Amino acid sequence: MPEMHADRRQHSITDVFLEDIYSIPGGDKIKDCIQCGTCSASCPTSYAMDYTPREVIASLRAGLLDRVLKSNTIWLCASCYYCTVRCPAGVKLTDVMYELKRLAVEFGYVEKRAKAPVVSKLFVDLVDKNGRIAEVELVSKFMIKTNPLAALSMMPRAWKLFKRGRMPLIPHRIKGVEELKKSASTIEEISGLHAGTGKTAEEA
Amino acid sequence: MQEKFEPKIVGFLCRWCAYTGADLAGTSRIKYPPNINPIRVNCTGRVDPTLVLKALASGADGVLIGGCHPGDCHYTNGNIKTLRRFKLLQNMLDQFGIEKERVRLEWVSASEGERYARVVESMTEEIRNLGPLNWKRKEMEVIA
Amino acid sequence: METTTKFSYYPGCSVEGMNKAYDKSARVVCEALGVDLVELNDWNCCGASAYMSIRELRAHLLSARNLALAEKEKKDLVVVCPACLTTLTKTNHYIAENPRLKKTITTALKAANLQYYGSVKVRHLLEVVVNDVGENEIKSRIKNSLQDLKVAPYYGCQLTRPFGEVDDPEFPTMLDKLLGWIGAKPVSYPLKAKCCGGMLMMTKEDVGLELTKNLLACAMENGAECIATICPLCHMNLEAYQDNVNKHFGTDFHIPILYFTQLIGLAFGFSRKSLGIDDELTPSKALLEKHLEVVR
Amino acid sequence: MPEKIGVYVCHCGTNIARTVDCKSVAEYASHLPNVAVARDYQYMCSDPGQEMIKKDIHELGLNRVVVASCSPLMHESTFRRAVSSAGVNPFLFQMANIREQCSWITENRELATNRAKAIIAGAVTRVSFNEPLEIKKVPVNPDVLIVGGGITGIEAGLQIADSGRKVWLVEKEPSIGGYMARFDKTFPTLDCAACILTPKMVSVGQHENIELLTYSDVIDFSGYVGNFTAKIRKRPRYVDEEKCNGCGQCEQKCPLSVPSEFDCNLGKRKAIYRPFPQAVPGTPVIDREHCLYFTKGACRVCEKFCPRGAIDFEQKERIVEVPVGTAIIATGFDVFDASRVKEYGYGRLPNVITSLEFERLTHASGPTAGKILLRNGKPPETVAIIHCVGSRDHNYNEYCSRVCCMYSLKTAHLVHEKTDAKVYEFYIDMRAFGKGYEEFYKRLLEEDVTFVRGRVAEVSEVAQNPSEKGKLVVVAEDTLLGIVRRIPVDMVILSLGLEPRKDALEVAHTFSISRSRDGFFLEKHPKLAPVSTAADGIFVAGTCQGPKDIPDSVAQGGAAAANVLSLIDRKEVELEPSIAIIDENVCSGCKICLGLCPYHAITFDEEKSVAVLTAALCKGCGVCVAACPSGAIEQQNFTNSQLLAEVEAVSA
Repeated sequence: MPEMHADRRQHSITDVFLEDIYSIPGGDKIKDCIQCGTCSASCPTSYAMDYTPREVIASLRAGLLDRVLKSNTIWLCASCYYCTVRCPAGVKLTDVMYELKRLAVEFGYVEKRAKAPVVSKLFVDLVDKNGRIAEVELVSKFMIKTNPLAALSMMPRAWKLFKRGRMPLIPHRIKGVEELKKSASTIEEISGLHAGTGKTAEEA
Repeated sequence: MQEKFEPKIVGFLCRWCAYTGADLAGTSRIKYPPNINPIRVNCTGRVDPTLVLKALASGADGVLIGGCHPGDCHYTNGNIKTLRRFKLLQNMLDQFGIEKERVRLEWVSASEGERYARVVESMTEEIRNLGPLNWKRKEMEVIA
Repeated sequence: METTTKFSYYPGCSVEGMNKAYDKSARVVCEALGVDLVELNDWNCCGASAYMSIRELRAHLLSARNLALAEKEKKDLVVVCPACLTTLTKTNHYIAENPRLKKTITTALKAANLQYYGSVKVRHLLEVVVNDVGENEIKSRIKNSLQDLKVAPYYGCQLTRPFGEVDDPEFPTMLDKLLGWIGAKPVSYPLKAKCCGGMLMMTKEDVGLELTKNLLACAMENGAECIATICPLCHMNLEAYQDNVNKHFGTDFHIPILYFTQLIGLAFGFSRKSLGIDDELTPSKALLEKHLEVVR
Repeated sequence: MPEKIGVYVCHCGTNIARTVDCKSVAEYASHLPNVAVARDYQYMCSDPGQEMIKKDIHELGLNRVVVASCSPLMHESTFRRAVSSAGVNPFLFQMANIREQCSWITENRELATNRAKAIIAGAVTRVSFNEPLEIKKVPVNPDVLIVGGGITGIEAGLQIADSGRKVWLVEKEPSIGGYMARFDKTFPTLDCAACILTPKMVSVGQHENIELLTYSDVIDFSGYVGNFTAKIRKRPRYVDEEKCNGCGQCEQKCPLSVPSEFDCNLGKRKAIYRPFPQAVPGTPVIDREHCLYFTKGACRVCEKFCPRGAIDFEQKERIVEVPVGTAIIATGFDVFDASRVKEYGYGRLPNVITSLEFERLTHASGPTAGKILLRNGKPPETVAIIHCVGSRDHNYNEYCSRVCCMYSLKTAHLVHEKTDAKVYEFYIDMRAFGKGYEEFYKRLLEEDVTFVRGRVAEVSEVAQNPSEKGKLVVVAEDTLLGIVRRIPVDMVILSLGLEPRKDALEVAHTFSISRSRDGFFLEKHPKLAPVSTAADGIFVAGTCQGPKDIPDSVAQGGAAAANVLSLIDRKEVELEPSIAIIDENVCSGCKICLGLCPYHAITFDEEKSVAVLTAALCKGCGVCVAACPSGAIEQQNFTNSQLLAEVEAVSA
């Protein structure tokens, strides 16, 4: 496959997707899909998906990746890996879902208040800031961003957890956080402006 | 522009496994670098070190010995005898100052066309990186 | 005979935060078993699924930093969170299989004066306890057998999937075995390795509740009195969301959820407090008093 | 006589000419030493091509020939014959492979052309050193060994025996019949398997030209085409086959019942038993592992009741050595072990059964006398049939097992016919390629079987609603609708794929044949020599070569028989002349070669203190040649001078 242009937007979303997915070990197995539906029927959440996991690959083949990136399908994947272990063609479908999530964010396919992307982005920010994640901080910021009113309904459980010492409020920051940032910026340099960094459209 | 170095590899292939596997690669139209000159023998057991050294002394940059997988030899265990001899051969090459990557012993079954192609491909690349072997010293001519 | 096996220990963010009891009980039990857990100095987030969903290379970097730190210690790296297990193992595999990825990560680590050669083995504590410590050692320390307490072993997803290196990805048996050793009666139920919903409980609550409800119902129908967990996230969903499940589906679940380390600790005679059992939202005291000789 | 070499470069249509510049290659060859003529031509293997060589031999006085074309495995013998008919010894011919290992492997015309030149230079240089050789002919032993008494081995055996040749038929089990004897009906005609098989079995048992060795296996096979020796181990039956008349008294009286392997352990048999009533031979065997006399030291009831005194507890294993000229391997297949697919619940969920178990259930003489019943003895109201279990799956076997689609249809038909059950069939792709198969599929569509296109993800016992309570829930995506369906059923039948026999590797070693990547035995050519192997005189037939149905297995059995008979009728075979020769004037008597020869072809003459070769035993591996420190051993047609010349030329 020819090298990708530094600006991935020069390419079709299908090409960008394939470039990324083939770079995962065993990623090219996606070509072997026989559309048997084992993934869909193994998936605990496919019942709630706009498109079943099998239809994700069918859409890709039909040049209709757009509709998948806009759909709720990718954000319903809970990473249980049933599809991956059972797939008779060896397609690493969970990795495919991760890749689609990244592309959806990178290419601006997600709505601003869509919960799953928001929590993922928050997660990344907090980890980048501290080197670790503090769940309490994550959850509270998430609630404020998505649905401040619903936060109230969480209060009873939060209070119970707090009483039991399960709500540590001060996040831990690792000592090597600055070093880690250096490593991270090295990665950004190597991989180019957008490639695989997951910078969102706005950020870029 | 400097011309790309095309390594010359001599392949001693046993007729039952590696040669048939190499044929299968062709029949299946699997592509690999055309840098290998196959020489068919009945069994890798026939390949004595003189033949390998002769190839290197005559201008080959590498030698591939291709036989059946252990346990699959048509002549019971000729390939195992080759394996033992191969270790000695490697020591010999070492003494001559020849990189041991230039001579490979590989097991390729009659059904492993793809594998044969990949072996030749990786070997060609490896030798391309090593560069040409200019090894025509006097003592060598004596041995071969 | 007193032997100790040393491991590097990676608690993971979740255990450091809302699931301290897991960490606490793991340390107590390991000490008793002569398994020396040395916490990995300055470890960072493993780059778990939420991170991986946004940034691929940097998720691998996060994992690789931990692996590089662990490599210096020259010991196997033990985790208690299966998600950390999968994330770290995945990076291990992918670096080994993809030279380009390896080069990128190596260069990035170098910027932080780190190096990773790929030699660290990542293991889940359950597997260490079952395979390295073993039946005899565990049985010999039992002071307070669980006396036929009916426990549903819950494996969740990522202990065995996708890699399947430690147990069967469909029907694992490791925890069943362990529960038997400490006197409990492992409940056989078909959903033991199914998904609890994971992070969906935050982002898509109705789906998360559905999956968790199915698990609770199936364990109960098969006679479970409590559920043993090996994952902080599963634990959270099964335990802290039982109320929500009941509200959402009109059910009436009150089933205690205990970490496998807490159950071992109880069998070894440790107090509930020292194992963090007091922190739970669904009380287990009454149940434990029914089965254990001494409940402290 | 000065060497006059003719070089012929074949275009092979465009197969070679597309990437190799044949004209310039011929031009290059014409300047090589001793080359008298070099030509290129469209198809060298065609009659005009061969005629061209013959004409040049006559007119130009060529005494050596090189043809640069395809692999020697394809046409070496063709050209050897051609030069021979023009009076040149066939071993003064050398083939250069510029197709399989040159023109087909690259798109780079320049590199391919250069490579072809080097290969031809090697062959031209070598051919100067070639020596005329005489091909030795040896008589073919007309007796034939057939390994495996399934339908394939039976067919081959009867064909050969009917021609008046002697057949040694070796079967591992107590009876011949193989898997077909366990089937109820056969697709697509639905004729009863036993009705068409048992007459053939009886013929085998009674045939004067067939020596049937059941409960036996081949433990060693040595020699060469036309003259093999098979060493056969005959396990003790503890019943004298000569005396026994198959009355069955012993079976009736035996007090011990154990699960019947023939019935997939669904039914019982006795410790002395015939696997099924029509077994051939009709002599029972005593199962040593269970028999009370062998395990506890007392009983011998069978002995007491046998009217012929045929029971013989003292019987011992016998080794029979049989000289044969040819062999047919027809060892068949194993079914896939369904318990490996844990999510389908076989072995855990009682009403999940295999297709083979179904065959026994529906068989009139099976454990339920042909009734299709659940474990609780009730007939099922809904049945699911799952295709491709263990096939088309990178976790198990990548290949398609070829028979499952059709036998699944047959299963559906039988369920339909014998019960009122609603039948669901879950398939990935419906493969109905044989004669009458598509019509059979259509028939099943008309019989109202519900076909769901989707591979089943799991069979679950967890009910999510009242209609699923107490049922097996089959979960699959209906891929034509894009929705996941949960279908509650009473019985699940897993359509098992076919696998190589567990001992296939051992058998391959015994007979020096190869296996393909999937583990089945490797044929010489997938299209043009489907029942031959790389080992002359040894043939493969039926499912040991790859999954196939009964018609194809029978066809292959017949094909193998024809191959064998053709060999026998030739009366003689030519031996590979590339054997070793020892120059006793040079031999130093170091004995290194003695230990290396795998065929004990080299002995030591103590008097002369030299090694001596028995030519008939030598197979021409050349191991001794490479090892001889004094260079006293040469290999005909692979002499040191031939190989060194070729090496030097291709390396230059």
